[in-house]
Order: sequence, then structure tokens, then C-alpha cells
Amino acid sequence: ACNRGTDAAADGAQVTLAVSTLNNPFFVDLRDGAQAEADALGVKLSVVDAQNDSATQANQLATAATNGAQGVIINAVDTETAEAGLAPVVKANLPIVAVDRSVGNTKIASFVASDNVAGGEQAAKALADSLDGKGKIIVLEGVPGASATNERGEGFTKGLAGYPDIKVVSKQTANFDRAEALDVVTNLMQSNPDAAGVLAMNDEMALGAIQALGAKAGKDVKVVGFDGTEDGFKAVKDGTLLATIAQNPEELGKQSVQLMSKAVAGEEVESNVQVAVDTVDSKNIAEYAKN
Amino acid sequence: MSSTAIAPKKGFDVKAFLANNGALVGLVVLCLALFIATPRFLTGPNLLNIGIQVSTIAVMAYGMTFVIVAAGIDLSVGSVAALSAMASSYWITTAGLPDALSIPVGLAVGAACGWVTGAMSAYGKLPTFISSLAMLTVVRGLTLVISDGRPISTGASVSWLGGDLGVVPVPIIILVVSGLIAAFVLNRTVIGKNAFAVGGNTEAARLSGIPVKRVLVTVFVISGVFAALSGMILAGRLDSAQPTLASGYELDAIAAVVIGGASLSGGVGRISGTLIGALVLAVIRNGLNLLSVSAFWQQVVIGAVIAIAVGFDVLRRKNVRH
Amino acid sequence: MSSTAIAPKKGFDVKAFLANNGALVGLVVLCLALFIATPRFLTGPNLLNIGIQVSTIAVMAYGMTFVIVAAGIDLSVGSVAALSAMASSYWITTAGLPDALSIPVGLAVGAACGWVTGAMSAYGKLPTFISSLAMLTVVRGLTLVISDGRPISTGASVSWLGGDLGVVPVPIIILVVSGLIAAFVLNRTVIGKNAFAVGGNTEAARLSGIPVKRVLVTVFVISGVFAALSGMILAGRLDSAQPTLASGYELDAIAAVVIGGASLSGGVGRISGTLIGALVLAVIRNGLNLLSVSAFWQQVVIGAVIAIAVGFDVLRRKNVRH
Amino acid sequence: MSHDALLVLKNVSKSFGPVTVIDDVTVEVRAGQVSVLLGENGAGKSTLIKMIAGVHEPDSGQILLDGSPVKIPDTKASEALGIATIHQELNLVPSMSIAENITLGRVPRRFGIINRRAMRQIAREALDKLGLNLDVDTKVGELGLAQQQLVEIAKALSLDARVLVLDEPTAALTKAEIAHLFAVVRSLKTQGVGMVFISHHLDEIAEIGDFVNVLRDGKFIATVPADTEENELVRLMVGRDIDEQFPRVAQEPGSQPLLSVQNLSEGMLQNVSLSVRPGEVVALAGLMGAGRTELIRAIAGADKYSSGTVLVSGKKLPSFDVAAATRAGVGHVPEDRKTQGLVLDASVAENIGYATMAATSRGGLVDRKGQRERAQQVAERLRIRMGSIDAPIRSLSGGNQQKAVFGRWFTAGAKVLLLDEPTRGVDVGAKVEIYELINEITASGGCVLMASSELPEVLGMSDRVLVMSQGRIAGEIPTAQATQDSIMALAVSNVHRENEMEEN
Ligand SMILES: Nc1ncnc2c1ncn2[C@@H]1O[C@H](COP(=O)(O)OP(=O)(O)OP(=O)(O)O)[C@@H](O)[C@H]1O
Ligand SMILES: Nc1ncnc2c1ncn2[C@@H]1O[C@H](COP(=O)(O)OP(=O)(O)OP(=O)(O)O)[C@@H](O)[C@H]1O
Ligand SMILES: O[C@@H]1[C@H](O)[C@H](O)CO[C@H]1O
Ligand SMILES: [Mg+2]
Ligand SMILES: [Mg+2]
Repeated sequence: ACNRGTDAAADGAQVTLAVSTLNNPFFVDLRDGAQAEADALGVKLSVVDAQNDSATQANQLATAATNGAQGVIINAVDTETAEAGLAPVVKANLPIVAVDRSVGNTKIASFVASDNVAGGEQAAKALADSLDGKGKIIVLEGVPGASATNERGEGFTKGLAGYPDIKVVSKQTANFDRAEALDVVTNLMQSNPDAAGVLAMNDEMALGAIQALGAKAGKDVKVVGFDGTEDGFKAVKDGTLLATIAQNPEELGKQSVQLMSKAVAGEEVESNVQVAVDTVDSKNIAEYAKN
Repeated sequence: MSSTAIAPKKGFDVKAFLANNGALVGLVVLCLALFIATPRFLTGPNLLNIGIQVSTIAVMAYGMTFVIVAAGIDLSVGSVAALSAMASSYWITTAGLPDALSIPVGLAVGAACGWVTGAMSAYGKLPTFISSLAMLTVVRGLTLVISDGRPISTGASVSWLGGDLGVVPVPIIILVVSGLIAAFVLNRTVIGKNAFAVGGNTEAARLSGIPVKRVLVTVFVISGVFAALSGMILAGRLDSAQPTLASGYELDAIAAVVIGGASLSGGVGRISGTLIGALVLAVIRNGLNLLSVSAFWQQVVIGAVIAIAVGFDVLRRKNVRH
Repeated sequence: MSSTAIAPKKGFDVKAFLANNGALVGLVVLCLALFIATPRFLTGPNLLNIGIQVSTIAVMAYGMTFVIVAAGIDLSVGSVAALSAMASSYWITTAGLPDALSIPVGLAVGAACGWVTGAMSAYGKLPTFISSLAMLTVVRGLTLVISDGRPISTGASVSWLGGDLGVVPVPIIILVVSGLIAAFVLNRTVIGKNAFAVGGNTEAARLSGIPVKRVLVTVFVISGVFAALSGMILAGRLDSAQPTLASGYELDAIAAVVIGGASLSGGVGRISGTLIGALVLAVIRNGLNLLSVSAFWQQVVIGAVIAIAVGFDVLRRKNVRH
Repeated sequence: MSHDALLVLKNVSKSFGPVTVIDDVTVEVRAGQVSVLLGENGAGKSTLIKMIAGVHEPDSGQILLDGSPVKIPDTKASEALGIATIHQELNLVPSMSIAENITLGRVPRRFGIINRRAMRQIAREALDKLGLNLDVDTKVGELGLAQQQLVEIAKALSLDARVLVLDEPTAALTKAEIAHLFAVVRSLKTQGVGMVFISHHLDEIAEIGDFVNVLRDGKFIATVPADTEENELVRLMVGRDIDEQFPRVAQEPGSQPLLSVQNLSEGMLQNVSLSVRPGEVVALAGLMGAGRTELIRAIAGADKYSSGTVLVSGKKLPSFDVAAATRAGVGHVPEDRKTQGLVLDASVAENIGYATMAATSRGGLVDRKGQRERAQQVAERLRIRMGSIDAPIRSLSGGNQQKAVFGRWFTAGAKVLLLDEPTRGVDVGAKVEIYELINEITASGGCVLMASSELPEVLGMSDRVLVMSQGRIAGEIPTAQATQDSIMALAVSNVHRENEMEEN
């Protein structure tokens, strides 16, 4: 319905990447992966950051639909609301690739993601196994209401179902934030001095927990994170973090751009691309750590 | 000696025009710059986008204008928007009650929140910064409690708020209509004039027989209702009420009001100014997206443009006061 | 005829004590409630925790007190804390420059940010709400730009700020020492008195020859320096400067100052009050964690407790004024 | 121009936007003399002295100090030249102590650290000059208006200036304080200080002044000796004669009290009872701090009272409820127009209309046209000098602002007028207008309770005088029999005489 950018054709396709937030190294990696691939393919990538707000993202998507972009890669702030937010893009007939988080029932060219529920399950099992299936643990939740929080929570519950002797003594949010986790875990260790494990919904919070635990981290209290960030891997190598569920954000970004450039060219693309989620612990850390 | 000894000059007075339209000049300059920078800015669809995008903050800021004119501040609007949207969706989707009532229910929730904030300040004597900060937290907590942290789908009528009426997006219609109503109430009714008096000099207002406490409660109820409307528009656009909806929007709403020329010390403010303030914010964001400015630098630029836009407004004041 | 017709009562005056310690009473009640609710609250280690946890907000709020006393508001403190922490870590970790200078570099960045905010308001005549809101955005953007959105490890000296000195945590030492310095500057020096005068009645201050503009810039520089210190403590505790560090802390810092009895309209405020205000916030959070209150209800309770704590402060004012 | 001129304003002019407020005026200040500035409200007196104080710079013309031209861009510069100014409106920081206010902007310090002992010392010395025995650690906000005015004066005195400007310093003071102030002024004269004195109390001119510069509509009219006859001064000032300064037309009072106060106690007020009948003007006299303002505020509903009743037409008014009092027909002109009377950013029309806004509204809509018209009418009656009825009231001169507060209650048709220093800062001509309105209100069956520190006003405009002392009503005198001396005698009596004076 709108003027597609013919001016952009010379340097290849013009594509918008709508990211949920760039305040988190995970998404910075995702963007870097996407940017590198875009440069390699001659795609003109414009990145917009919703700062974790669905409505801001909806605004950015509406703008993308009219600003001459030929396709939209979306890392949704929230699965549920992405559908409505994407409506103008659908109306403009632009191909859509969803990355990291699903976008409800919107008709899209492709979905590239790692499975948060499965990852949550893996994380819970890794922690439970290291505790020989018994003991008190603390769960650190992400931003209340965010889909990653809900899905990983679901995964945790599934994973712990097989370990009746693991007791969750406290579930508290630290909003995916390292500094907040530091205070929350410090406080929780006061009320639960005998806790033996911390199950965190991302690496940032796991690192905050480690900071709070001090010398106890990795020894008296095991910590498991999620994401596989650089700092997370380093902590695994140091032995303070038992395990992290490594997503491969660079790969997510890279694949999404590849798929998009095909879709723009009118080629058929695979509708569902799974990027592997791995449990990274002391055994396989060597394969992941950069230094 | 005549009581009106000093006759004002007639004819078009540039200074006077600037005096009343400082932020407007900022907005026009901003639009011109964007028009030169990218041809995509001044297209029909993009202008419609801006209209839709500005609606949530502007509607919220209309209500905030009343509070600020009365020398208060309402930090709870983002949370109230979320709770109202959540309640109106819960009403139909979870509780299965009639959809026709879901918008009234949302508005009533907003009014009730505003009433509590206002009453804490009027009768409990808390500074409005504190009463509304407390409500910001409490109301967000309640939103999480009733939604259990999960989004709830909106009913048909709330979704309609985010849809189109013929070719015109409903949010834009609400933006205009509720703006006219707000301006009317603020300038033509006793409620509005009382807000100005209370904000301008509370003691003088009280000694003139104006019911200061009731005025304070009223402006917060108005703010709550506008916040609720704004929250439902937002939920309607997303077809879903989110527990994190509109969080942090309070600063944008306040900024819109202040960019529009209101004073946080009360007694001054206009709905048209507030709309311009909200437009300044929406146009900057839209323009930076159009120009593909990197996300990190966007924040730097947004901050700078806010300062500059208000700077224009300051220029006007220099021309007028001494 | 005696012009001091109303002789003050002598001896211990309960009303006067309450008058000066409204928020303190709130804090004591809060602590008693927690002591009854959980035996873990009143243990040495937990009290040390609270001391450490309160340090970041309290130090930030000390600086904020100067701004609020001068009738301003500083929304940029969270961002300034982040940029300063990031700059001090970048200095040594990324740029490889001498660690000994990393703390001074962080403080200088804070001072520079404060200077810009203050100058925008003093010389550019922007309301402080707007100048500091603009800085909030700009400075956070700069933090993201220099860090590229990733955490940077802190150097040894910044890490030391988050560590221990013997058995005493360094953050607690800084909390006490910087509090004493802040109180001294606010109450005993010309800088502090000028801030009170400007906040109490700007026009009177100006007519008395007080350099109002310079005073405004100075309070923002002070706020920037304290924010920087606070940011470095936080980064030191995490051994890493995060791009999202301290975001949203501005509201907590302002709340601490207001709970502590300061007025947002200026002219009133005490460092000891601010410390109490920060303690109220930290104790609530600590207590709710100890009691394992669900995350959703925590927010509801925090909001309610803020309102009640300030309510105690309002009680006192009733007892004193007419 | 005489050669002992210390400071000369030479051909100065000043405009605000299109309005010329000072038009080519030349005046001088001489060492050891008091130069009086006389003019109607809005004539430009304050604007003129603000040029010396560093608040406004003249658009054209020169300021000469000791014969050489100087620039006074700000207050600091003014102070540096040895000029101290007491402005018409108070410029104090209410949240700070008396000592801090007196030393504002020049606290004794070493290395930036305040010497609090020296600060208190300076303050105490300044208060002593005025014979004031106040605790220098008291917060200024806790003082009554008169005491605040004295602090402001003390602050200027402590500067030891060569030129002292006093813009209506006596407007809020009672006789006793004025006497103290004049004693200080006389001793400053002997020390060679040059002074500018502004006042609307003509009797003070002969008492303290040396010569008088008269301004009218921003223009210089004449310089005359201070002992010029009052009638002549008035003629120079307003350009016409004023027949009678106090045109009170007494009425036969009604039989039932319209306002009745019974055993009211609160704070310093102890068991105050009084009643005012329709058609009556009752004056409240007393020394500074006698409790007149407190009483008026309690009756108006502005402050709580712990015991007692207030009745209007026999109906009890709720305590601490101004809105209810307003509905019952009570109008209150507060002591301090700036903090209690006016919304400075709002227009003249709005300020006049606050008390009638709700009552004249229809369906919640403000009757904008009617409000403006009513405001315009009362502004004309009171000769309020303004840019237009829509100009912010901030831009009016002090006296004109005062008239607007009065106009508010006249417009509202108040039956019971509570006036607290109603003519503070109002010029002789405009005072007469206000008095005429008071007559009109009593003629139509209303009544007036008027606290005033101006004894001529008390004697000239009231029917009965109630004298307060230390929170009690010390006695009552019919105005016809009252003299300044008989009032003062009661005012200084601290004895408990309520039994003798119970009225009705
Ligand atoms: N800042 C301003 N802007 C516009 N007009 C002003 C301003 N200041 C003063 N005026 C106008 O200048 C005129 C003179 O005011 P000024 O205060 O000097 O009068 P005054 O002689 O001191 O009167 P009063 O006896 O009532 O104090 C008035 O008409 C007033 O409205
Ligand atoms: N808000 C207040 N807080 C504390 N004391 C007050 C307050 N207002 C007035 N006072 C004191 O109460 C006493 C009575 O003051 P009030 O103003 O009623 O006296 P007054 O007779 O009107 O005299 P004047 O107005 O000339 O000072 C004074 O000593 C005054 O200092
Ligand atoms: O997958 C990401 C990361 O785990 C991040 O830490 C939070 O948001 C999720 O969507
Ligand atoms: Mg004057
Ligand atoms: Mg009085």
C-alpha cells in the first residue's frame, strides 16, 4: 500500500530489525550477529530498540511499515501483543521474520528461536542433579509478566517435577537485573541460610547472586543461569556458576537476516528454524568460552 | 485618570504570538528539519502513524495537565493505565461479563485510583509526589496480582478503541475529541478555573472560599480517568492488556505537559500546549526511527531535542517577563 | 509590652521531638513490626546487609537533598551513576589507564554531568525537571554508546569501594562519612545556606545579592558527584559496571529525600532525614524479602508503607503548624 | 541641583512593553536628609527606586553617585555602592530563621564555613536598633506580618549603607514600631545617610521628611518642602482636591447582631466575644501581635479554633471552613495580599472573581462574560490602575493589588466584611473609594469588622472601637468618644477585664 523504497534497491534490501531491548548483552549479541550478516549480504539494516515496551515497539513497527523498509525482523517485547503491533506490517505486505520470541498467530515467513520452556527445564535439571535431587533452592524470576519469565518459569516447574525432594523456599523477582539480584539474594540468604541452590532466569541475575554469595558461590551454593553471555561463560570457567543455558544469540541474529534476505528476494524459506540451546557447564565450557 | 489608562497595541504582535506558542515553534522547526532530512516524514501514512503514536501519551498528559495546573504531580498514571486496561479486559475475557460495560469499568477503575491518590493528598496531607508514587507501586502490584503476571486479551469494545472508524484510526478521533473536552473543562468550567486558582496560590484560593481539598481530589480523578482511557487505547492497539503496560510513561506525560508550557509550581498550563508537547516527543521518536539513527544515539538525541524544544519556550518567556 | 509574648515551653517536648523526627518514628515502627514478624531481621549480618543495601540510594539521595532544598529536582542521577561507573571502568579496563585515577575520573564525570544540567537550568532557564529529564536520556544513551550495551569489569579501586575494610564493609563507611560531609556542607557552609535561601524564596535570595545561578549549578554539581560515588559503589559491589546500572533509581532517591521531610517546593531538607528516608525504603525491601512476600504483593506493600511512613511525618506537621 | 546630592536619578525613563511607567524623571537623594517620594498607587514610585536597587535598569537617563555616572545592573552592584533597599513587598525566606534572613547573602564566614555566633550577633544588634526583642532563631514564617516587616527593616539597617531606600516600610506597622523606626531614621540622618522614604501616610511626611518629590502617572510633578500642607500634597499627587479623607456615614444599627462571636479561644486568643450589628463598622485596634489577625482569621474560617462559636445572622458557622463562611456572606480581606490574597499569575478579572465564580456558574460553566463585566465595574469604581482587566495582577502596583482584593468581596456582595489592614499601601484618593464602598455595604444592611493599625482610620471610619491586648478584648470605646490616647491606654493594658466589658 505504501511507497516501497526503490532508492534502497541499489545497495540491496532495506530491512528493519526491531529489538526488545539493547540494555542486555544478549540482545546486543543478537544485533551484532544480524549486523555482521547484513553487512556481508549488502542488506541495509536499521535497528530500533523498544526498551522493553510493547507499545513503543508497536509504534516502531508502524513506522517501519511506512518508511520504505522491505521486510521486518522482530524480536518481540511480548509474544501476545506482537500480533497487533505487526498488523500494519502485514497490511503493507512486508515479509516478517520473528527471532527469539514468537509472535502469536501472525503470518510470518519464518521463526528463528531457541525454546525457552525446554531451556528452563534443562536449567532446573542441571541444578537438581548437582544437588543429588535434594535440598532447598531459591528461584530468581525475570521482569514480572514478560514472556521469557513466564516460559522459563513453566520450564522450571516441569524440570523440577521429577525431583520431589528439591524444595523451592523462595521465588523472588530481580527483574533480569544484576544489581537487584545482588540485594535480593543477600536478603534471602538471611532468611534461608541453608539454601543450596539458586536458579536464575538469566545470567545477569545469576551473576548478581554469585556476587551476593561470595565465597559460597559454586561451593556451598550452586547457581544456574540462562543465556550464555560472555560474563556467564567466564563464571562457569571460574567455577562460580554451575551451568548456563546457552542460547546462541549471534546465530539467532545471523540466521534471521539470512532468512529475511531470501524472503525479500521472493524465495521460499523454512518456516521454523530451531537454534540449539545447550547446557554449558564445566565439562563443555572450553567449546564456548572465547578466552 | 481612567482605570484602563494603558491601552494595549493593536495589530499582529509577533512577540505575543511567540509568547503563547513557544513550544509550537519548536515543533515546527523540528518538523521542518525532518522534512528536509527525509522525504518519508511528510507522507500521509507517516502522519497517521504519528497521530496514533501520540494518542496514548497525549491523552494521559491531558489529565496530567489538570494535576500540574493545580500544583500537583501524578506519578501513578502509567500504572493506572495498566490496571484500568487490565480490569476492563478481565471483566469480559476472564469474568465473562458484558462487553458493553468494559470501557466504563476501565474508566471507573481509573477514577477510583485517582480518587485514592487525591484523597491521600487532600485529606491525608501527603505531598502529591509521595501519594502518587505510592500509588504507582501499589497499582502496578495490583495489576500483576489480578493478571497473575500474564497478558489478558481485550474485549471487542476495548479493541475497537485501537482500531479504525472508516479510514480514520479511532485513537486519533479520541485524541481530538478528548482534547477538546479537556480544554473545555480546563478553561470554561468552575472545576478548571478552581484548579488554576489552587495551583497559583493555594492559600489565596482557600481564603476566597474555593474548596481546595475537593479541587485536589477532582484533578486526580480527572487524571485517573484520562490515564484509564489512554491505557485502554494502548491495550486496544495491542489487542491485549499487559501487566507491564505503560510503565515509565509518567515521565513522558509530565514532560509533554511541561514542554507545553505548564509550570510544575502550578497555576499555568494549556491543553493545546500539552498536545504540542506530546507531539514534540512523538515526532522526535518517529523521525529518529525514519532516519535510522542508532538506538543508543537515539537516546542522546531525544534528550537533546527535549532540551532544545523547551528552550524555544524559554525564549518566549524572555520576551514577555522581565 | 514584650514582643516575645509566647514563651516556648521548657523541658522535653514530645511534640517538638516528633516534629523533628516524624520519619524516624515511621522507621522505628517498621523495624519493630519486622522484628516481631521474623527473628532474622534483627541479626548482625542482616543489619550489615541493610547498611550495604541502603548505601547506594542514600549516597545518591544526599546529593539530591541539595537540589531539592534549592527547589530543583534531579531526574538524571540514575543515569549519571551509570555513566560515571562506566567511565571509571572504561578508563582502566578498556583504555588501560592508571587505576589510581579511576575513582577521580568517575567523580569528574559526575560533576561534569551535574554542571551541564545545572547550567541548562541556570543559564538556559529550563525548568530543572526538563533539564534533568533530558540528561537522564542523554547520559543513559552515552553509557550505552561507550559500553556498546555490555558490562565492563571494574578496576581494583572501584571494586574496593564495594568490598570490606577489615570487618566493616566499605559502602557503610562511605555512607557514614559522606553523610557527615553532606550534612556539614548543607548546614554549616555558605553553599548550603545559599541553597536553602534560593529554595525558600528565589526572589528574596536574588534581591539579597545571592548568586542564584551559581547556586543552582553548584547543587547540581554536588548531586552529580554523589550520584557518581553511588554508581561506583554499586559497580564495585558487582565488580562490573552495567549499562542498565541504577536505572529508575531517581524516583527512589527523590522518595528518600521527601520521606525524610524535605519539601519539593524547596527551602526545607535535612541529610539525617534523607538517610532515614533511604533506610525506610531499604528496610521495607529487606523485610519483604525476608518474609518471602510474593513479588506482586511486594509492590503493593512497598507503596502502602511509603504512604504510611510519610503519614507519620505529616502527623508531626499537624502538631506544629496552625 | 544642589551640590550635596549623594545620588541623582537624571532624566530616567522606563517602559514595560508598550507602557511607559517612568517618563523622564529627575530626583535626588541628599546626604543626611530624607527625600520623600509621593504619588498615587501606580504612579511609579516603586519602579523608580528599583532602578537604584538594581532590579530594573533605566531605559534612558543616568544614575549619578557622588556626581559620577554609575551602572546598577543587579542587587550586588547596588549593595556594593552602599545602597540598601527595603522593598514594598516582603523579601524574606520564610523557612529560614531571623538571623539567617538578616544576614542573607552576606553571612559571616571563614573559608566558606559559616560563623553562626557572629551571624546571631549581627542579627541581634540589628533588632536592638529597632528595640525588638525577638529570638533570632525563630523562623520568619512563624512571625506576623508586622514583625516580618521589622525583620526586613533590620536587615537593611544592618548593611550600614550610605543610601537607604524605604518603600512603604510603615504600611504594616503600628504607632509604637513606627516611632522606633523614625528614631533610627533620625540617628541615621545625623550620620549623613541619605534616605528615600515612600509612604501613603501623609502625617509621616512632615514628621520625618525633609523634602518631597511628587510623581503623577510616571511624570515628575514637583519638589516641595516636607512641611507643605497635607491638602496641597494631595492636590499635587492626585491632581484634584479631596474633600474628606474619612467620609464615614454612620447608620442606625439594626437590633439583632449580624455577626456574633462567643467565647472564642485558640492559641493566644482567650474567650473572645463580640458582636457587630447590621450597619455597623467596628474597628479592632491593638499593638502588634495583639491577636487581631488571629481573631479575624478564626472568624473567617481560615484557622481552626478549639472552643467558641461564630454566628452569622444567628446561624452557627462551622469552624475552619472558609467555603461555608463565604456562602454565609462573609468576606475576608487578609493581612498579606501577596501570600494570602492573590493568585499573582492570574488576571485582574480572575482575582476579583474568585469568590463569585462558583455562585454565578451555570451547570458548572463559568459565566466568563458576567465575571469580566463585574470585575471591570468594580475596577472602575476603585480606580484600579492596570494595563487591562486581563493583565496578570502581578503587573499591578501594590496599592492597586490591594484594591483588587477588596473588590473581590464587594463584587461577591459580602454582608459581613472582615478587613485586616484593608488600606495597607493604598493612596489617599483610593482609600476614600474604599471607604465609600464600606459605607455602601453598611447602608445596605451589611456590617464590617476592621482590624487596623492606622489610628486615624480607626477613628475616622468606625462606629465603635474594640481594643485588643494579648489575645483578649481589653475594652470597648464608642468612636465618638475615642482618642488615640484612650485607645493606646487600653492596648497596653494586660489586665483581665473581660467581666467589665462583656457586651450585648
Ligand atoms: N513588571 C511590570 N510589568 C508591567 N507593568 C508593570 C511592571 N511593574 C510595574 N508595572 C506598572 O507600572 C506602574 C507603576 O508601578 P509602581 O509599582 O512603580 O507603582 P507605585 O507608585 O509604587 O504604586 P503603589 O503606591 O501602589 O506601590 C503600574 O501601573 C504598574 O502596573
Ligand atoms: N503562623 C503563626 N505561627 C506562629 N505564631 C504566629 C503565627 N501567626 C501569628 N503568630 C503570632 O501570634 C501573635 C498574634 O499575631 P497577630 O498577627 O494575630 O497579631 P495582630 O494583632 O494582627 O498584630 P500584627 O498583625 O500587627 O502583627 C503574634 O505574636 C504572632 O507572632
Ligand atoms: O532470551 C532473553 C534473555 O534471556 C534476556 O536475559 C531476557 O530476555 C529474554 O528474552
Ligand atoms: Mg509601590
Ligand atoms: Mg495583624
